Amino acid sequence: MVNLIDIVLMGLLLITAFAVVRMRDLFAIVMLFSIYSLVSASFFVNLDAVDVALTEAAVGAGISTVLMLGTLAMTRRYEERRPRHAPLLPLFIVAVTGAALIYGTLDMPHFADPQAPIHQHVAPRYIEQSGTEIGIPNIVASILASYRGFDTLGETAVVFTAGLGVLTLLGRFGRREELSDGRSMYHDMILRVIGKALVPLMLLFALYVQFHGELGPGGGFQAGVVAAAAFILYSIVFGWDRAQKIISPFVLNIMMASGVTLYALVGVGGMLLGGEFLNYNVLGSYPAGGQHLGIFLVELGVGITVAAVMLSIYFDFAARVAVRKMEAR
Amino acid sequence: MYIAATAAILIVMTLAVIRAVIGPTLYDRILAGNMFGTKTVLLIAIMSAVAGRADMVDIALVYALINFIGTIAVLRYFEYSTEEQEKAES
Amino acid sequence: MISVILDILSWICLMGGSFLGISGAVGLFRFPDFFTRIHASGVTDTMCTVLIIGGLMLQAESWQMLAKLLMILLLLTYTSPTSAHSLAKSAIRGGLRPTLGSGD
Amino acid sequence: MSTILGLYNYWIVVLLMMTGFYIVIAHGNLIKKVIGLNIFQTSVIIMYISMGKVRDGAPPILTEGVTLFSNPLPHVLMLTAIVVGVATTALALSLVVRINEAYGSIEEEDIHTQEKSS
Repeated sequence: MVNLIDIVLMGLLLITAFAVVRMRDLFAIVMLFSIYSLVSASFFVNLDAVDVALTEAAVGAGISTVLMLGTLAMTRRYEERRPRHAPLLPLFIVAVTGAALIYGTLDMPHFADPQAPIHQHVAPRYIEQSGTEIGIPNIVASILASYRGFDTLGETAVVFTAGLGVLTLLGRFGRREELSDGRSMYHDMILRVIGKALVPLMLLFALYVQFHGELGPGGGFQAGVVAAAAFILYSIVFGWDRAQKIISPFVLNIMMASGVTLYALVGVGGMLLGGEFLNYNVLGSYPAGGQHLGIFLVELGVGITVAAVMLSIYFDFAARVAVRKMEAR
Repeated sequence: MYIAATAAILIVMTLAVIRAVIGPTLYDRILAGNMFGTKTVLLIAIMSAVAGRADMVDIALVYALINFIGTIAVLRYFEYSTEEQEKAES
Repeated sequence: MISVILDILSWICLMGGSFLGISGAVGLFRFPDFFTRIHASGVTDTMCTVLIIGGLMLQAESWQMLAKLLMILLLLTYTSPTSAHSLAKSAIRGGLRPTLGSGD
Repeated sequence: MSTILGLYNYWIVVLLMMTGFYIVIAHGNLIKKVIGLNIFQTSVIIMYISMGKVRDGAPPILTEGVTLFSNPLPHVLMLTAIVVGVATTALALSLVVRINEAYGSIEEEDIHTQEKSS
């Protein structure tokens, strides 16, 4: 059954990708891209990557679709020019590179082969020892937050930097009380009722994903994205200006920075208590307890930063759209 | 039993993708995308039932929540840009 | 005894759901214009979800599974008609009109 | 036959990767280029996850009675890659918005002609 689902889903991925090349209506392309990410997430579930699927679910179908749509609302809907000349040169380059890569795959270990080199070295150590060393069931969470904690600190910093970059490029506007994005979907009563019911559910679910991440699929990254998606839904249905009254950009800026700081402080705390940077063993009275506390705090930091950055990016885009509406009016 | 249901859902997904590719209007594509999202939720639910793990259902739950946002956002921003185009034309 | 009845019931639910799903997809694929397509998919989608998730609930091994499946069921029965509704609404507002027959 | 089934995933990955690459080098529209980059990125993620699968393995969450797990390491790497990917996509899209404001176009060719004439 794994193979059947695998083959069909890969075929669907290929169809969507080829269709994206052919199409010139950018809205349709964004729509297809969200289908593409739905397919790839079911593919991840099929191949046991539950944490990755959870992330892709929240990111691909939610946030990145919304951001691309925001960009389209500020630019234009169609790709206006055909490719410059007959695309022979690009086709040639692509064919040659592809042929070389396919030649390279011939030496690769076959799909799902338990003897493949990748399964022989680092991973068995994690699988065997993380239960006793870290003491939480989700191996992915224990590698993410503890074994490779330094790496994750870097990733969180990258997300934070990207948030800052969008903030500098698009900026928020000074007198934001006067701005509103005009006709919101507020007039649609069915949507309003359902939206009002869904937003708290999503926030609750984000908390569940955050704090259940040690036991099942989930963790800071996923929870942050789901929480941001809840506010984005609120903002789409009730209007951007109302959403900003609930969570102001100033608070968002502070949250963005404080998550990364919390993460780094946990590392420094380990140093002060006599361990290495990001060594959680010394945080508690016994090593597994310290690991538990450390992972909890670190995931919390990641969750806060990711949620704030995603929401701040969305607000920046929405503010630009609103300003363009004002100018057009 | 599960295999038959999975195969049925995969067929539905394929038909929905084809509809999303051939269009013709944007609304058809959104409709196909919406249907595809619902079927993804069902597929993941079936996969987790086969594996017998309750924690995999969480992913289906996220989908059920997020898919709605996708559809609403497309409609919202599409209305925006058609408004703008009408203004530019008049 | 009970388990046999549950098995048969969930068989019926899953097969019914699959049938509805496929008929909805065929409708989406074959029907001539947007409004007939949204009719086909909107009508079958919710029932298909109810049947398939219901069939899985009959097979659930733990109460956690049951509760989560129930949540999915509730969410989908709320959201999928809502999005079909707003889709049809904005299609009308966007200037799409149903093609009507010759009227005899 | 076993070669085809065993390498099928990687071949599709190569095709997807080349599709994304083709979009990036052959199309002039900046938004389409960003989407091409995203397709490329997703194909890399799919490749890593395919490599992490172990036959009959379970998701890497310790449960009683399960001993064979899929490799958790690629999952960790790709999980962070997805979130970082969306952050960088947002940055690229905001650059596109600013380019559109400065040049009034998101087609590469128009931007080049404007650059030359000024």
